[in-house]
Amino acid sequence: MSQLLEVNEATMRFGGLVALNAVSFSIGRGEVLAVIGPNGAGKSTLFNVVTGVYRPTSGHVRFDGIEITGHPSHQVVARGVGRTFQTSRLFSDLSVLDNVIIGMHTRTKTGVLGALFLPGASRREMAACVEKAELLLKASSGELFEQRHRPAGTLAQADRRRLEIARALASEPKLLLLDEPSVGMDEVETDALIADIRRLRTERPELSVILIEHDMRVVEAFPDHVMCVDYGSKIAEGDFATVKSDPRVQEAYLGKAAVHA
Amino acid sequence: MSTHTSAELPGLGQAAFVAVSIQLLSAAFLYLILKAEGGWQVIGLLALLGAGFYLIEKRPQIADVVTASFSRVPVVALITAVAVVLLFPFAVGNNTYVLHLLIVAQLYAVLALALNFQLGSANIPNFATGASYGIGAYVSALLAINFGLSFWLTLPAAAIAATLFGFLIGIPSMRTRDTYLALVTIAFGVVVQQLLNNFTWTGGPNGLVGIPAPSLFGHSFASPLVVFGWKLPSQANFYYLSALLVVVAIITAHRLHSSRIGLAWNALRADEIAARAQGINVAWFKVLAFAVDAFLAAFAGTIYAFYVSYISPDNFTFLVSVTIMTMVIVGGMDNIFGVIVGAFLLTILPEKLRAFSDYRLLFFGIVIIAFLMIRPQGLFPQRIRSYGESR
Amino acid sequence: MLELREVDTAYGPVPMLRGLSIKVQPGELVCLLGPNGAGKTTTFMTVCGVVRALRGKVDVMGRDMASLGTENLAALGVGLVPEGRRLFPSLTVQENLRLGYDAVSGRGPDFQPQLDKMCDLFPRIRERLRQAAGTLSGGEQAMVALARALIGEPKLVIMDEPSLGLSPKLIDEYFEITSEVHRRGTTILLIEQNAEMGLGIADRGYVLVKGRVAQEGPARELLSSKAAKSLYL
Amino acid sequence: MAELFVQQLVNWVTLGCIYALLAIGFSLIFGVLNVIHFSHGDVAMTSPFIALAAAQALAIAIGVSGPVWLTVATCIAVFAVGLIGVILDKVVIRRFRDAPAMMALVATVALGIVIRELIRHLYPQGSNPHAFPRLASGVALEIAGVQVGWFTLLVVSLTLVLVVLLFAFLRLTPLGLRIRAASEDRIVARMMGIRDTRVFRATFFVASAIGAIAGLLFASYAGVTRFDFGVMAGLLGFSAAVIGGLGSMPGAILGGLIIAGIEVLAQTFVPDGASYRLVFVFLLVIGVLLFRPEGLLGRPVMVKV
Repeated sequence: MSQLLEVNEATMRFGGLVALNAVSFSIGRGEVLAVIGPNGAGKSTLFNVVTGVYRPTSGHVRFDGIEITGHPSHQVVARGVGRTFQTSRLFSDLSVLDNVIIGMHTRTKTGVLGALFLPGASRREMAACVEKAELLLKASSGELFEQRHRPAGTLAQADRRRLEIARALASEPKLLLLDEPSVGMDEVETDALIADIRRLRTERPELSVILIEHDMRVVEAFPDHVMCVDYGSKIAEGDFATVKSDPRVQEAYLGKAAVHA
Repeated sequence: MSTHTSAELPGLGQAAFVAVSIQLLSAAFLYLILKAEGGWQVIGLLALLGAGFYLIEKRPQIADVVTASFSRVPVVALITAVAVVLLFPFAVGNNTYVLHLLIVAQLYAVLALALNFQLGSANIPNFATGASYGIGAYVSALLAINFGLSFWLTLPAAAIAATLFGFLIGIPSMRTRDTYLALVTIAFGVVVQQLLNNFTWTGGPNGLVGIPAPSLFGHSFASPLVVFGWKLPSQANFYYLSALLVVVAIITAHRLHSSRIGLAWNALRADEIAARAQGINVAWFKVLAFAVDAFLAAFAGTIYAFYVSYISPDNFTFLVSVTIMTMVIVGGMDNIFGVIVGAFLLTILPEKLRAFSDYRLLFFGIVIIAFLMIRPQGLFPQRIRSYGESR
Repeated sequence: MLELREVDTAYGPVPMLRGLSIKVQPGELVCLLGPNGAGKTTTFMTVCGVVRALRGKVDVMGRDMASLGTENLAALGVGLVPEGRRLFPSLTVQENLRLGYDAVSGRGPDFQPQLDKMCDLFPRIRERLRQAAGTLSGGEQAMVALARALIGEPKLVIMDEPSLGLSPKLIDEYFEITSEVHRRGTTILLIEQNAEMGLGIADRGYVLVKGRVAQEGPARELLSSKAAKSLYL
Repeated sequence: MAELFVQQLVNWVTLGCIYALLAIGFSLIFGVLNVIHFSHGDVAMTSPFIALAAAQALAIAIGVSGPVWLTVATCIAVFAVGLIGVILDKVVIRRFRDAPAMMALVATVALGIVIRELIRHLYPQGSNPHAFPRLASGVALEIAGVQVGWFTLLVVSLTLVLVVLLFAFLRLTPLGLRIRAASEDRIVARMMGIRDTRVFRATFFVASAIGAIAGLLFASYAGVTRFDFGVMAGLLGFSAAVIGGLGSMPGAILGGLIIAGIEVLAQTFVPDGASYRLVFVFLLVIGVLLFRPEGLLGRPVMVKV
């Protein structure tokens, strides 16, 4: 069976710095892959290579059977890759609802001429977007839905994260990339996040998710497929228990002495 | 930024009353300031305006009630607006100077709305709107003078030419940003203005003279307009024409703003990288903003050329572009109503400050700086989209 | 020498610190540990006065940071090593060090002897003095950043993730120097992700989770308690 | 042919030096504050007026005139313009440091209007052009049959001296070091005990004073000064700074020479080139920015994801 995303020997160099060193991995439909590794290990670079923000120095990215290496981001999104950012990047001066509707950009098609001369069609398109966006928000959290007319910049942290995920889902992705969704959350919020991702998995069994995480509680919740990178290279892969007990992983996180202590 | 609170909806009658009286008051204010002579009258009226804004700032509920009223009785508001615009020249009477001011203000309102697509919606600098305006004016004037083309045919031709120019100056926006992009647009503006100034077929610094007045159904726009026995000066023709253009510009702005195009522009204004991650082709939408800006500006240019029947490169300088930019910033970025108010205010004010004879430009400069320091969000800040909240 | 009491800070609407309290006594080497996103760099920026506390009190060298600007810290004898070194890339190494020296000792006369001292402490720096700091390797930059903080002989040094991006060998070297500086009497607050290295040289430690202290105690205890381990894996 | 060539070379060097001095101010201010001070050209062009006024005042007050006292008057002007720069920074420009680039740009354009209008109103008959004396006259030497005036030598040597002094100031003095540090990383500069306000004050003084010298030379070159010369001086100086790469001193000098070069080339080789010179200059600006958006010697801007 063909995988949804296959990354083959992806290498990314910035000047002399090797941010990614021949990393290969793949993820199938409906799977969750957790990527762990110390700070600066190259995890975010990996996302940027997959989503076309960077063109890898060498290596290939295949998505849904098509080579997408170096395709511009907006085309990658249109093919079905949604993402969130480590530092939440909402459109903070727009309403919550607008944020989600912008997420549907690749699923709508009115152009300038259409907007000007077929206002009815444009209005219907927007109305459909509003309806869909409201459903998405309702599904995400009633609290967020209630705040849908507020500027996104005024939301609390947990709601921001939910909104970012809802916005990514609005593009009807086949693959969702979450970059450290638990940053800045306390325990309660983190639990809610885990619940959110679980719910997402039952609602959309076909959706694949790649998760960059530092909070091991989140990783533990999705333990089947974990990959650890350090210094730009993949150093371990497998289920969480295997990766966790891998001496190289322990070393990467804790240093040599602690592992043998 | 206003957050949405639709707690208490005004009753129909109350809403209609508020909407109608607000519009009549605004029209009266406009009338007074247009008619004002002598500096103290102008200053008094400005103080009144300032007090109004202070009140709205202190009590935001007032603004909420007003907007709620307008959206409650849109038809009543629309009819009042149309009536005010149609009847205004009758109130002004034979004062051609006031009519002239109104025409210029309306053309600037169109220019400001054009620039607003870029500066307001997408936050892309453009110091070349004056050049697009000039290209519109020159293309239509040349076609009319040299080929005898009618005004109504030069209008689309000028728009197409300017749009192509818009695409051209938009291309660098894919690679440059902020300050650097601003300089590219300044450079384009200077190049266009200098070329108009130097080519012989554009009349060089002397410009083009003798642009024929348009006519419609046998009625020449150079002759007085007679309605039900009322005789209005010939300027009234252009007043109604430019008013019509403002309406077209508003509809264009509104339709784009409320479509996915406007949202995409807003998205790349807020965060370009996040916009790209939503599948927005950022480069294309930037170029598009330039093209739409130039397209609308060309219409204003054409009407201007046929109105004054004489154009020269001096009408389309860097300073004109800066003025348009200031109108958008002072009125309120990405707020259609605000931008129009900004255009009217900044067209009429310097004229009225002739009362201070020579000091008006100085005053103008100081007002702009003070404005940017005290109220950088503009008179009417952008609003959150509402999507027919009655549901 | 340094105390945070019940400090809250936020980046815009994102809360970063939630009632954080830590304390560094004169002569101590205190390690503040935590995973990514726990609020380590925010703590550093709050101590420096770059980020203002929304609630609570930040005292550095007996002064309240609420009224003390960042630019006044150095003169009180505080050396700072920000995250990612942040050298001035087009300035030479010597110029970077000069700024660090002037900052703490107010353009005193002893720059040259101090410079020699730093070159003895970090032998790699010596032949790089005239080179633009931006052209150095990551390891060398880390050393210069530390030297820049130390050269004015500050009483308190605050370091934010100095080991980030260094190779294991360099990390060892780096922490050895840090430990040495501490032994000579400098108070140090070391903000680190690397638990073993950080706690290995520290007197006391705090474990920072989600913007507040989850655990604190003598470094040895923390290291053996498995608490640090469970924090990451 | 050789004569023409040398003559144009002389023109190019003279003009290039003046533009370079203007560009340095733009670049310096941008480097430190990250703000485009669009009215820098207008600030610079106040200096001929202040010099004229100072010369007159000297003549009336102590009854002295002549070349020596003209020199004193120009020195007064340079110093005064430096102070004007500091005041403008404090009152207006600094407030736009953290505002969107667009706001700062429009505000300083408006500031330019204010400065020009102030000259017009405060200076007697300010709307009219005023003759400005050559700061040096006479023929200094002859190259290939072309007479090179003392003025050209003055411009070139003054530029060289100023550039050397500026470099020495930035490289060798503690204040220069602080300015360079603050322009690279403001937050860390503060951690190093560097006070923003002092750095800004020094930067504006130096940039405006150098601009003032450029303004004096420009007026002297043209033989005349007018209240609105600042617009073009500003546009050309800004363009030179951007072509060279904002924030880079060698870039500013290079940009000034390139812009002057295009102007001179257009005037020499293109029929009617004198009237098209600005077209060529700004087409070049567009071209450079298209292919090297960060300017010729600027550092590329990395967008962090």
